[in-house]
Amino acid sequence: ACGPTASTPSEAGDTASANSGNTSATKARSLDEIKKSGKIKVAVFSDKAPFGYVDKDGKYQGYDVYFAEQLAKDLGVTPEYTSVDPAARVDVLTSNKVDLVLANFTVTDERAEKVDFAKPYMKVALGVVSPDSKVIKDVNELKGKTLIIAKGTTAETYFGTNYPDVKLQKYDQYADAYNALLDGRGDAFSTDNTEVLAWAKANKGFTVGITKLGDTDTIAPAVQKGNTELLNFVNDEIVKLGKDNFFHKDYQQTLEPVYGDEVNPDDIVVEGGEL
Amino acid sequence: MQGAEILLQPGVFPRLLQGLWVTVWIAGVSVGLSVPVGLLVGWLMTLRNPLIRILMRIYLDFIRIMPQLALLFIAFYGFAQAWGWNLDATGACVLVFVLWGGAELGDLVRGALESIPKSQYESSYVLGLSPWQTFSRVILPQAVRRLLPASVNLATRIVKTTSLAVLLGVVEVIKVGQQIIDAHRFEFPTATLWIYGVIFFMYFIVCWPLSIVARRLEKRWAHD
Amino acid sequence: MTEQIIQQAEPTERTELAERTESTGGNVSTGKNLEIRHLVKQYANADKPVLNDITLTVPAGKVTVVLGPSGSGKSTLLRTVAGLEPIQGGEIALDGEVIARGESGGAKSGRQQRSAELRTRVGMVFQSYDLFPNKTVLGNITLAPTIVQKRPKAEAEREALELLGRVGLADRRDAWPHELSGGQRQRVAICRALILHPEIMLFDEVTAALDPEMVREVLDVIVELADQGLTMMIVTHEMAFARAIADRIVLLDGGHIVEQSDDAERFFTDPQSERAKQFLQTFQFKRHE
Amino acid sequence: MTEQIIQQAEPTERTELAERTESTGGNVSTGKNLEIRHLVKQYANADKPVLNDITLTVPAGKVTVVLGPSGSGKSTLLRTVAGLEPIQGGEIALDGEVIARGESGGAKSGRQQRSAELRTRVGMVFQSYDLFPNKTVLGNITLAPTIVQKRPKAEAEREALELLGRVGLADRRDAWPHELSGGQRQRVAICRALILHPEIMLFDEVTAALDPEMVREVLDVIVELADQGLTMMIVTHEMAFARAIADRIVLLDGGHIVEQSDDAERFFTDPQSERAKQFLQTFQFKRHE
Amino acid sequence: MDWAFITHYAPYFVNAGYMTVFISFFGVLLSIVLGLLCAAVEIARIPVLYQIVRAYIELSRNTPLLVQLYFLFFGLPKLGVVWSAETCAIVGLAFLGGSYMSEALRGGLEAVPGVQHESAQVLGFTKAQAFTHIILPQALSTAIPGVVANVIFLVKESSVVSAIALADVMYVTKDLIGMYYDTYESLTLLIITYLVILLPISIVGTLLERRFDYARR
Ligand SMILES: Nc1ncnc2c1ncn2[C@@H]1O[C@H](COP(=O)(O)OP(=O)(O)OP(=O)(O)O)[C@@H](O)[C@H]1O
Ligand SMILES: Nc1ncnc2c1ncn2[C@@H]1O[C@H](COP(=O)(O)OP(=O)(O)OP(=O)(O)O)[C@@H](O)[C@H]1O
Ligand SMILES: [Mg+2]
Ligand SMILES: [Mg+2]
Repeated sequence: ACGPTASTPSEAGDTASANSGNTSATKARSLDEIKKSGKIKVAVFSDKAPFGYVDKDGKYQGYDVYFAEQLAKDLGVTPEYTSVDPAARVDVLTSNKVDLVLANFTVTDERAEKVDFAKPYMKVALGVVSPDSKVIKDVNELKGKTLIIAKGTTAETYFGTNYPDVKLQKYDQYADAYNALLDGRGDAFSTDNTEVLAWAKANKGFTVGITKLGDTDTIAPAVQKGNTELLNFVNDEIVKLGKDNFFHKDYQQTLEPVYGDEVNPDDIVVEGGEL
Repeated sequence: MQGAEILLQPGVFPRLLQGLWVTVWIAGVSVGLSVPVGLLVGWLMTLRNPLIRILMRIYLDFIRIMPQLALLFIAFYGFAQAWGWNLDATGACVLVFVLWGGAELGDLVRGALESIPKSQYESSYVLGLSPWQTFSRVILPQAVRRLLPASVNLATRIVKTTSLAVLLGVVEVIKVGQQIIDAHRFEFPTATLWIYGVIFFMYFIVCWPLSIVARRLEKRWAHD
Repeated sequence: MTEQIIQQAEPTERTELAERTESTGGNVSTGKNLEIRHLVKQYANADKPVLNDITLTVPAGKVTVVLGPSGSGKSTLLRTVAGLEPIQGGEIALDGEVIARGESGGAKSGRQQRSAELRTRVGMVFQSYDLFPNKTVLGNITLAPTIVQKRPKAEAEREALELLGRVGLADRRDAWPHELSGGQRQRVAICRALILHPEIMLFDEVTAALDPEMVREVLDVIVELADQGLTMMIVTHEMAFARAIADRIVLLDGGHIVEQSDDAERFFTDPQSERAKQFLQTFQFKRHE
Repeated sequence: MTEQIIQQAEPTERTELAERTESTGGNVSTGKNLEIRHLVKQYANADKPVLNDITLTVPAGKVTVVLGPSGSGKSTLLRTVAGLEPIQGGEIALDGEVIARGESGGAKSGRQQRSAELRTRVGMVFQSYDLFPNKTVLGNITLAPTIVQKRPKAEAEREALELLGRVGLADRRDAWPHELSGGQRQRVAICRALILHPEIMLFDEVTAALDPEMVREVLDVIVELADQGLTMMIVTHEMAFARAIADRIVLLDGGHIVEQSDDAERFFTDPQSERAKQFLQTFQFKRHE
Repeated sequence: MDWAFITHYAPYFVNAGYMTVFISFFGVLLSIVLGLLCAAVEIARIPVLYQIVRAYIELSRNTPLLVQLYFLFFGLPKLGVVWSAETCAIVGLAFLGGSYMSEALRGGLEAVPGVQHESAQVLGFTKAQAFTHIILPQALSTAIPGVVANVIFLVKESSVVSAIALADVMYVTKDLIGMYYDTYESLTLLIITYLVILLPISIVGTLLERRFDYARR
């Protein structure tokens, strides 16, 4: 309980629980255990506005966080956030560092082998953003060019397998990747289209030349493999919340201020886990 | 200069300081735990037992030759898989820094103990001091003097190496900086320059006094 | 410096020092012999002994000087007496009491198992400056009396200051060893041994690492102790000093006693053995023109 | 060891060495005086000179021994002659040619500006072992003749081996300095200076850091050089050696010449000044019983 | 242990190893040059330069390489200076290593006893001759252990260049963990690659120390 706190007060207990806790427990916590502890540990992004980020006051915000708050409320506990890198999202579950990942986690076959995904609450395809001066409008234009991506994202696997001629420049964090694009270290940046759309809107001089690339993928919460109790709870929640159009509300709160009216919410939001 | 106002935004500095506190906390705990580990390792290394010698040699050489970042990865990703250790990023950092600091400090302790001239033991014997009196009154105080400057330098290195924690996702000063850069990227496009610059000097301000202390100690005790 | 030493050697002062050692219960000059009988010493990884069948009496109240070429075993002899080396044969007796006995199968390294009390009865000063660098001059001298002999600190300090006065270092009581010259350090080392009131003092080339003036400072202190009748065993290669101070001379070579003499002057002017003649010649020079 | 040195000193060998130095054009014993006139030396950060108005002749082919207590300026005197220290007054002349002249406003630190050729005419051996640790014995001796005097390497090596033979180290030609004893190192250092055929050799306490046996090895070599008439200026505190080797004695104290004498034996037995008497007494011991 | 994975991805580690070696090599080279310059300035006590060198050494020793790299890579472009990641990495390593190397080299030069200079002088050597034949070899001999330790230190430190998107060994490891989640295998390859790079350096360093340790015995 003497762990240090940075910008995120909710993380205060983390180190204590990790150091003193049952060190051999890679087995996920049951729903009861979570309830008893009064806290659910959720991995979110801390630098991927507007999905998961830390605002100017040091509070976690965003589309994913909005959902996490609701889940915790319905479970009768408080959420405890852990900041993750894209590449760490599987490991934080397998090593039981968190109960739940709500970090814009795109469902893929490889990932499904390692973790259990709940029903989707969002859908995306990849988008590519590039400077206005040299807009990339077709994926084939990328051949021989340098494409910035964040490690562990679907963009990485997609381009790695389908377009081996594209030179990938990989960063650990989204913030780094954006900065690299701003500084002209690559010709374009690709990640989920929602994300690049939001970013291009805020950054003058950049355009999303390719808005939809690859298959439409879904984004879903993930739990440790075999943690059916929690998985079922999350699934039930998604279905239940879908009935009140919860995710549209989430969209309005977190995404609309950024996207404005350029994007149709139904292109992004998935209600009740049904595409 | 343009963009520097970011540093004056409400919350920016306090949050950076909070982040710095995490850095200092990890370093402090690691250094604190390294001391007993280092003393133990140092003592083990002076033993004649060949098995202990070989084990200590391997431990020291492995820790020395692996980059600290690689060790962090091994602890963070590897231990969880191999033995099911549930270490969070902060725990992995502390574990690695203690193993590393313990090894380096152990070697310093060994060096200090072995550098005490034999004549010190012999005069103590002739004066009638018991082995324990010899160790506690004569050998240890001298060993500590020889040890201290290098140990303080080691602490500086541990503080610096704490920066790697960000690559495991620990929310320390650099990560906080990145969050701030991200949150202000529309108003302050040049935030990276200023925030990274400030972090650079924050590390400097933590480490520099330690370096000065080490140098003072070295000068003061150079004669024996 | 020279004057001060001469002054120290003045009759009044000498008497005073002699009085002190008696009054504080020191065992100086109370007729306690050191006897070494058939001593054999072999180092752990050596194929032959470095001391072989040494039989020798160090008479109480007298100065025995041990001479011999480098490697002849002088230091080893002193170290076995001090208990710093186990012996493999023979025995060493202090005032009739056997304090070390050799067993042919015994340990070849490590130190002898001696009680703290016994160890304080034999004092020793080494060639290397071996003061404890983490203690002041006073701290060095009072450490053993307070923690080994459990004497009150005040009393130990009083005696330490007295001893420091005798060797001309009263004003350096709070100095650190590194602030002293080599000669000063050796004089402090002598005080550190004397405060325990040893029955016998061993000196192993205590001036070998000193500048000539400092050699003088230290040897003058030893001469004074000799004048007071402290039993001493001295290894030195200062021939003039050896000649002046020795009551008894022992010449070692190759681990054997080659010659011993109760008439030190005669040893120097008319050595009996060929080896002794040869040895003494090493210290004489001749131009050939 | 002792035998070997004695053998070295045998007439036949001495003659040989003398021949060599002549045949190879050495300037040994060709009557070149060193003259020091009104020399003043003050260190940069000192408030008074350490050498004050020193006037002194070091006659060619003779051995001048400089004695004096610690800090009296002996080393400084040798260093000014060797060109290692600038002087602030007076002058130094070698064979009539002025090689150093003091200016009162002149540099107080750094070294004198001397040509390489002039520097090779004055040889010096120091107290500390100063062989080049990165060269073998042979490399140490041949480095200066080959790169300073530009002599052919083969010739330098031939002469180096000859010199090594004289000092009894022919078989150590390929050893590294750290593999040698202190005495051996100093003998190599002497060879290293001799190979340049200096007109005068300066020795500054070359045996102060040595064990007694090694002292003997080195001093024997110096005695032999003296026998061949090499001009030498020697600082030592081995009185027996000084007495045996000196043609001329100079006693320094506090930067002044207190006494000088062309009759070395007389200086030791019947010193003229009070200070000299006092100084010599330092080397005598007396028991008071 | 998934051997197929290991054999398939081993070549990636070979390439990554090249990157690590490439960055380290030039980083080390530059730091030695920088270190020599700084040591020279410090020993000669050249007025203004001396203060600058001292300030540089303090800054370089008391800040982490990662932060130095972030500053170079993300910060400098805001001042209009855009260096490639390779340049940033090499400059960063040199900036860090220069101070460490200068202390090792200065230690070596200062450890040469004064009497060595004096012997050289008395034997008639010029300053330049004395420096090349006598002083420098001894200084290097004393400095070798420190320099070798610094080389190993710098190669190890180079592992953080993955943070600025240089495909070194750490980068590939994190990549593979992030994409395929074969953590165990990736870490094994990571350890092997670093051992292959660093063990030879360490062994050569020990041999050099033995070969040139005449000045310290
Ligand atoms: N710890 C040791 N282990 C093995 N051999 C030793 C040890 N100490 C001394 N020796 C050997 O024992 C012999 C006698 O050594 P000692 O030191 O007693 O000689 P010394 O007469 O004191 O010589 P010096 O005049 O050089 O001091 C030497 O040959 C020496 O090498
Ligand atoms: N480089 C220096 N700078 C300032 N003072 C010095 C320097 N070298 C020597 N001195 C001082 O000059 C005086 C004479 O020193 P020097 O070394 O010539 O004496 P010495 O007769 O050789 O003594 P010793 O017998 O101890 O070698 C001493 O007081 C010494 O402290
Ligand atoms: Mg001895
Ligand atoms: Mg001198």
